[in-house]
Amino acid sequence: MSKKTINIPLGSQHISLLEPVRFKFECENEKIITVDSDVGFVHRGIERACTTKFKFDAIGYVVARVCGLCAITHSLSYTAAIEKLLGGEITAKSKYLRILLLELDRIHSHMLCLSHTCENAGFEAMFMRIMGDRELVMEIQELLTGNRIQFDYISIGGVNRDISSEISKKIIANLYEVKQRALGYMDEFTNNWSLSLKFKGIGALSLDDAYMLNAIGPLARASGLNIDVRNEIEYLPFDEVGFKMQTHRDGDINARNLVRLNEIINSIEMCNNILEGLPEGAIFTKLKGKPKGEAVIRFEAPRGELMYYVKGNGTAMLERVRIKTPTFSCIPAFSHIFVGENYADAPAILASFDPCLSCTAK
Amino acid sequence: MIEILLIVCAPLIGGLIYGLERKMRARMQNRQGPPLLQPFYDMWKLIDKQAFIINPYHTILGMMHFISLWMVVAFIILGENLLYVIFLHLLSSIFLILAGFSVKSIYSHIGSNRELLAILAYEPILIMLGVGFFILNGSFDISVIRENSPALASLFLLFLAFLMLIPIKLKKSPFDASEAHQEIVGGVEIEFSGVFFEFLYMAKWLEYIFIYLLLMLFAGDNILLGTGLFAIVFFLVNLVDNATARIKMSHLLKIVLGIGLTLGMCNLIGLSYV
Amino acid sequence: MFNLKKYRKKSPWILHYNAGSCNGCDIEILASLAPKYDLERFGVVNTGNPKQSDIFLVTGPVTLRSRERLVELYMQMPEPKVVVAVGSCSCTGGVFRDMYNVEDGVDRYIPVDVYIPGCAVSPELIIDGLVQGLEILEQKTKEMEKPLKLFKESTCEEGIVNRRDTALKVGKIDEKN
Amino acid sequence: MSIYSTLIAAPLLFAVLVFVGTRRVRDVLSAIFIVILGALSLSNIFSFNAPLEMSLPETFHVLFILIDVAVLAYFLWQGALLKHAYVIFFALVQILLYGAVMFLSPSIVSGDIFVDDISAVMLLVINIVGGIIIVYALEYIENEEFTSLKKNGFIAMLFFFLAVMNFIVCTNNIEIFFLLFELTTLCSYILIAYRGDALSRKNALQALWMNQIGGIAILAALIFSILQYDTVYFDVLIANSNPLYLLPIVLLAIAAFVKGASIPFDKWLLGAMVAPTPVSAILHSATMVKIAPYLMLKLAPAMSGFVSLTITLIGTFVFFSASLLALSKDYFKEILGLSTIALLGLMMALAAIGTPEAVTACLVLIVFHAISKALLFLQAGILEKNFHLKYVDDINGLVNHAPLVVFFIVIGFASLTLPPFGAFIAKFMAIESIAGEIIHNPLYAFALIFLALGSVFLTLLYFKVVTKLFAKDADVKSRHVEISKFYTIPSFLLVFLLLIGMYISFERAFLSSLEIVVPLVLIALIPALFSLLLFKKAHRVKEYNCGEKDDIQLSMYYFHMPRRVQITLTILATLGMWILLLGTIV
Repeated sequence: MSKKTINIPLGSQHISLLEPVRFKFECENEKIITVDSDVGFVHRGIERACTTKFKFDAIGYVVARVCGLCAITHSLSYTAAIEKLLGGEITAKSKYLRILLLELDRIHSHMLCLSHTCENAGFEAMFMRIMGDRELVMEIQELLTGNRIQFDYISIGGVNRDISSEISKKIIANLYEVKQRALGYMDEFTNNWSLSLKFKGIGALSLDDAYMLNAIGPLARASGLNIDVRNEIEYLPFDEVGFKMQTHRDGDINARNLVRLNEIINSIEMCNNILEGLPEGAIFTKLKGKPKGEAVIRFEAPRGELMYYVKGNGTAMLERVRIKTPTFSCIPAFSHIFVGENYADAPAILASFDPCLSCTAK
Repeated sequence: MIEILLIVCAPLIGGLIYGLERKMRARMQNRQGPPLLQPFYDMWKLIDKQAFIINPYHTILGMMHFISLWMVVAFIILGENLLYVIFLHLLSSIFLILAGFSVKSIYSHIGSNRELLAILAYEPILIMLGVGFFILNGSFDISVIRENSPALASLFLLFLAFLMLIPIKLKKSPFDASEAHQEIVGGVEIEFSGVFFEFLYMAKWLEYIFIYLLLMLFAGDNILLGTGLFAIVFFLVNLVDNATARIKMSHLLKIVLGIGLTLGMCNLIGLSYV
Repeated sequence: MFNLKKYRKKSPWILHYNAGSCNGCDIEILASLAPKYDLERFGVVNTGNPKQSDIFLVTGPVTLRSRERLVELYMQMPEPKVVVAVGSCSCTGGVFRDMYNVEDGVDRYIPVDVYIPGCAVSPELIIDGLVQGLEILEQKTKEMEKPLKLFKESTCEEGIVNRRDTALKVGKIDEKN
Repeated sequence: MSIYSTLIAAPLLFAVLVFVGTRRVRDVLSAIFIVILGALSLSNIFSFNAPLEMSLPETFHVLFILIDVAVLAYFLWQGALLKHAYVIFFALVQILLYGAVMFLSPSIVSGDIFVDDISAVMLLVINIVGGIIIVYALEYIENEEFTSLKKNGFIAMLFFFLAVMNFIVCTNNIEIFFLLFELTTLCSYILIAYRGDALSRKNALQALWMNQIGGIAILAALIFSILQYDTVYFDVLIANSNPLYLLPIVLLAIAAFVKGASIPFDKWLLGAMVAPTPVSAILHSATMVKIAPYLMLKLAPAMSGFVSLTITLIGTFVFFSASLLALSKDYFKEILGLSTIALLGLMMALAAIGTPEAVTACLVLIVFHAISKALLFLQAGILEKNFHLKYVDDINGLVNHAPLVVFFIVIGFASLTLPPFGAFIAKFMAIESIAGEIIHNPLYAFALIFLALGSVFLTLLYFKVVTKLFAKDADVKSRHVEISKFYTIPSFLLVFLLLIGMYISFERAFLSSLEIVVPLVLIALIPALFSLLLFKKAHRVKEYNCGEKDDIQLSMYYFHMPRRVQITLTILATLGMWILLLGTIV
């Protein structure tokens, strides 16, 4: 008897992938037996460039380019770290605005992930529907910051643009619309027969495995592990703005989708609360000095915990910038989930992780 | 004479249906969609492209698929034996599968394999359909079937079974796993390019004609009913396409074989009792 | 005999490759396929298969690991073809210019026809760039277009051009030079 | 008459002649004999006008009884020698029953020899296809490491087989039929055990005891026939058969199922794979298993209602389940074997339907199946001898090394499934005749479903194999392997026979020539034209591999069949047999 397995590659260039990543599935018929993954295609050397090429006040914009989807989290984390080193206090309003944008970013990122999962599951109409509705969020982001994807909204000491009452109204109106749509998706994801064949019970990660394999973000929360940085940090009173932990027990694709949908709805509530309780004041305080010492900052990116370590030596050039991204932590869990699944489900499973390899490789 | 004209124009009509469908799908997805004649623009463009070949077998088998499918359509229009048409159609699918297996490309292989499994799902139903018509009309000849009164009522269950295999043949959700763009980048057709891809692209149009001509048989001599059936089924197929995800091959086999065979069986047994 | 060339620009099928971008532009390409911008109006189909594509959308500065893939995909596309560099970093390297692992723009490796600047590119710009690419596509001939680096002249036997080994691996070019 | 006696006696004679002279003399003589046999059977079918019936002298009958006792004693001895309980038991039962048959002597007498057009067709198949296989075997056996005596014995055995087969399709006496039935069992036993190793012995014994069940069924049929109808002759039995008392017919049908290796008796035919390939070829195509549909055809006029329906259902069910089981196999000969079992099931089902159309379909299937299977088994032999390939998975890209062998395999498989070949036409007619039956009895719809599913499985199976042949890697340099002329010439002859068969099926107008010729010509011509025009301009490129440069590893898909499916199918088929038997008794 000869070998009975086939190697199915997925990537580096593949239509179901937005970013280059290479998976090699060893399959028996179409059942995946082992997975070999390769993630370093987009390594650009940003961490090194941050300590050699750019001055510390520009790096906030550079690290945003680590990843287009969680750009705001990257720049927020970095800026918060620098602010911690510089020791200044920024106004409450700018903090609120930062969190507002963070949540908006989460909404559009989750919507993209949902639509991409549907696309990879072969549900083109749903992809179009969610992508069409996502434009509502993109619109308000553009109004608020002036750009659709790379906002460059946060600078050391505050934010770059103020919010007017018209924008605020528009945001509330659009978010209301998005919330209605999201409830509609909830219905579709739970009740559509073909989606349930494709999503329910597929790509499941048990709670124990999630704990053992160090899963974070929606991936862990879908398995019932209640881990969310927003619950742990005191940058903003997240409880007051209405943060609720969203978890689910099943751990399959469907659970991940539902967790994301619930988070979208929760984020919309948070945005509304933030806009309601937006304190008056300046949006920018000038911080002086050069960063000196070490700081560690964590924030919850759409994909999970993002950690920044910044070390300054009192000059304009930093000594070390270390970024630990959420997808990086989840890779063991990814490989674990694929084993035993059908190759036909692999693209959808991959999309449901919402991997950000651009983050991972930096 | 009109038959000859129809046979020659068959791919063009199929192209129009395909264009209409793309437009309709876009509208259902709240988009403007491509122009109606988009398939023909694609066709002309493909002629003008540099052609690539992996190996000669692969390309020739692809062409044979197209030609034999055209033959199938021609025989239906000419009113030949229905059973023979079904088997000739099987032959054309087998050319495609052989083409898919003749290159050393993994996606092409998976696509071919899924195509084989899809044949497993729809072929028995097609044969039962033929037998259903035979029991009704006493003949497999399509010309005879066309002259008789509509068979829709007596073959209603088989008609339902036939509806299930339309998405398989036309590569529509939920039964489009054999093409599965997001998984295997088009499956069998992945290694074709330029003017050689044209044959596969146009074969897809012929597949439309084939399936809708078979559908028209249910209407017998009633052209009005035939047109109505076409319009309703066309709309229905697109609606389902836009409301479902792609299901896996194993599910497809279970669903189509399970439901389709039961329906067909009930219908045949019922027919012989009446 | 009517002119086939004019149909080229009515049916551009695209291939998208991420050569190290931050995802921003890739998402915008996806967004421009979605209902609001609806690229399919122009007949665009995202084929994902180089052999059936006319327009090559490249995002990102070319990282060292993606160069071979870039050239390989480019060589697998049949002529006439157009390369569109989407985003500032694929035009010039952008913010990543001079980082140790990037090659500063797509045009170091393959000839680029249209540059779309922006960080991130907005869907309107992508549509504009694509439409300009179509004008160029109409003028192109079916001559083989060659990558600028990592390229070995293809062999020709009995009038049949063999393109199997035209895209080189990175290591090989170092040996040659 | 002289034709038939020559057909029977000549191979017998040669079976002795083989042992004298050198190899060269033997080969030439064999060729001459085969040509004579083929010519005789051909002239027989052309000059055939009316069924021939005649009796044999009494001395022959005594001789037959002696041989019969000897054969049964041999079985008993083998069973005792090799300590196989089943064989001993069945041999004893057979001896007892045979004694009973001898004891009851019938009064209605008819001709011992009866040759009708079905027999004529069978003779044609046996002599021409069997002859071609023997020519192949001459070369094949020379490449084995045996003593020359054993090699000659092999050839002699094959000739003996032909003689027995020629006789069996001519006989009308069930007693003689039983003797010949046992002789084929004996032949197969010896041929399967030919290699002499433990596995061969084991499989040979398995074949022996399974076939003995068939023998017992025939003896039981004989007893019931004598008791009820007072005759041992097929024609009398069939002419007088009472629809209420079909037990002898059903028992004979069960004997046919055993010979046809239908599930649940399929193990012996699959076990026969261990023998040298020509044995498989001759067992599967021209001889042995073909007794089954022949017997069924002979019995068909007597069947009615329940029996006919049940046999049709069992036959189509076997067709379905054997082709399903074959999907999970990887061994080339095993795939061929299971597809033989499947097609035999179909043939028996068609014979049991018994309408003229179904009978024609059955005959067409017998002829074309014989030719195609012979062709395929010859290729299997070539693959084993010249390329050392046994498993389908290993024949990846064979088209590079042996285009001729690939051509034969493709033709062989295509002729079993696709238009315009004969087996396709038979399947086509099979559907038509079953469809005709559904009108009378809706239960035939099940037969239709089994037939439809089974034929799709078979197509899937064949093309699973064929696609492996074509999985071509353009960069591979082909290695040339010399294939002996004695291997290719028989194959060419068989392909030639297929073409003749195609021509004949046009003549008989099973399908209009427009339907067949036009598509084939166009399907072949237009791509050829296009390729001439376009291939020069086309560039040769690599396969798409997600932009990567490393190599793609391919291997075959296989369809894993859980053991419980296999067991379920066997149980269902056994159940069918019991229903058939008990239903008839009740």
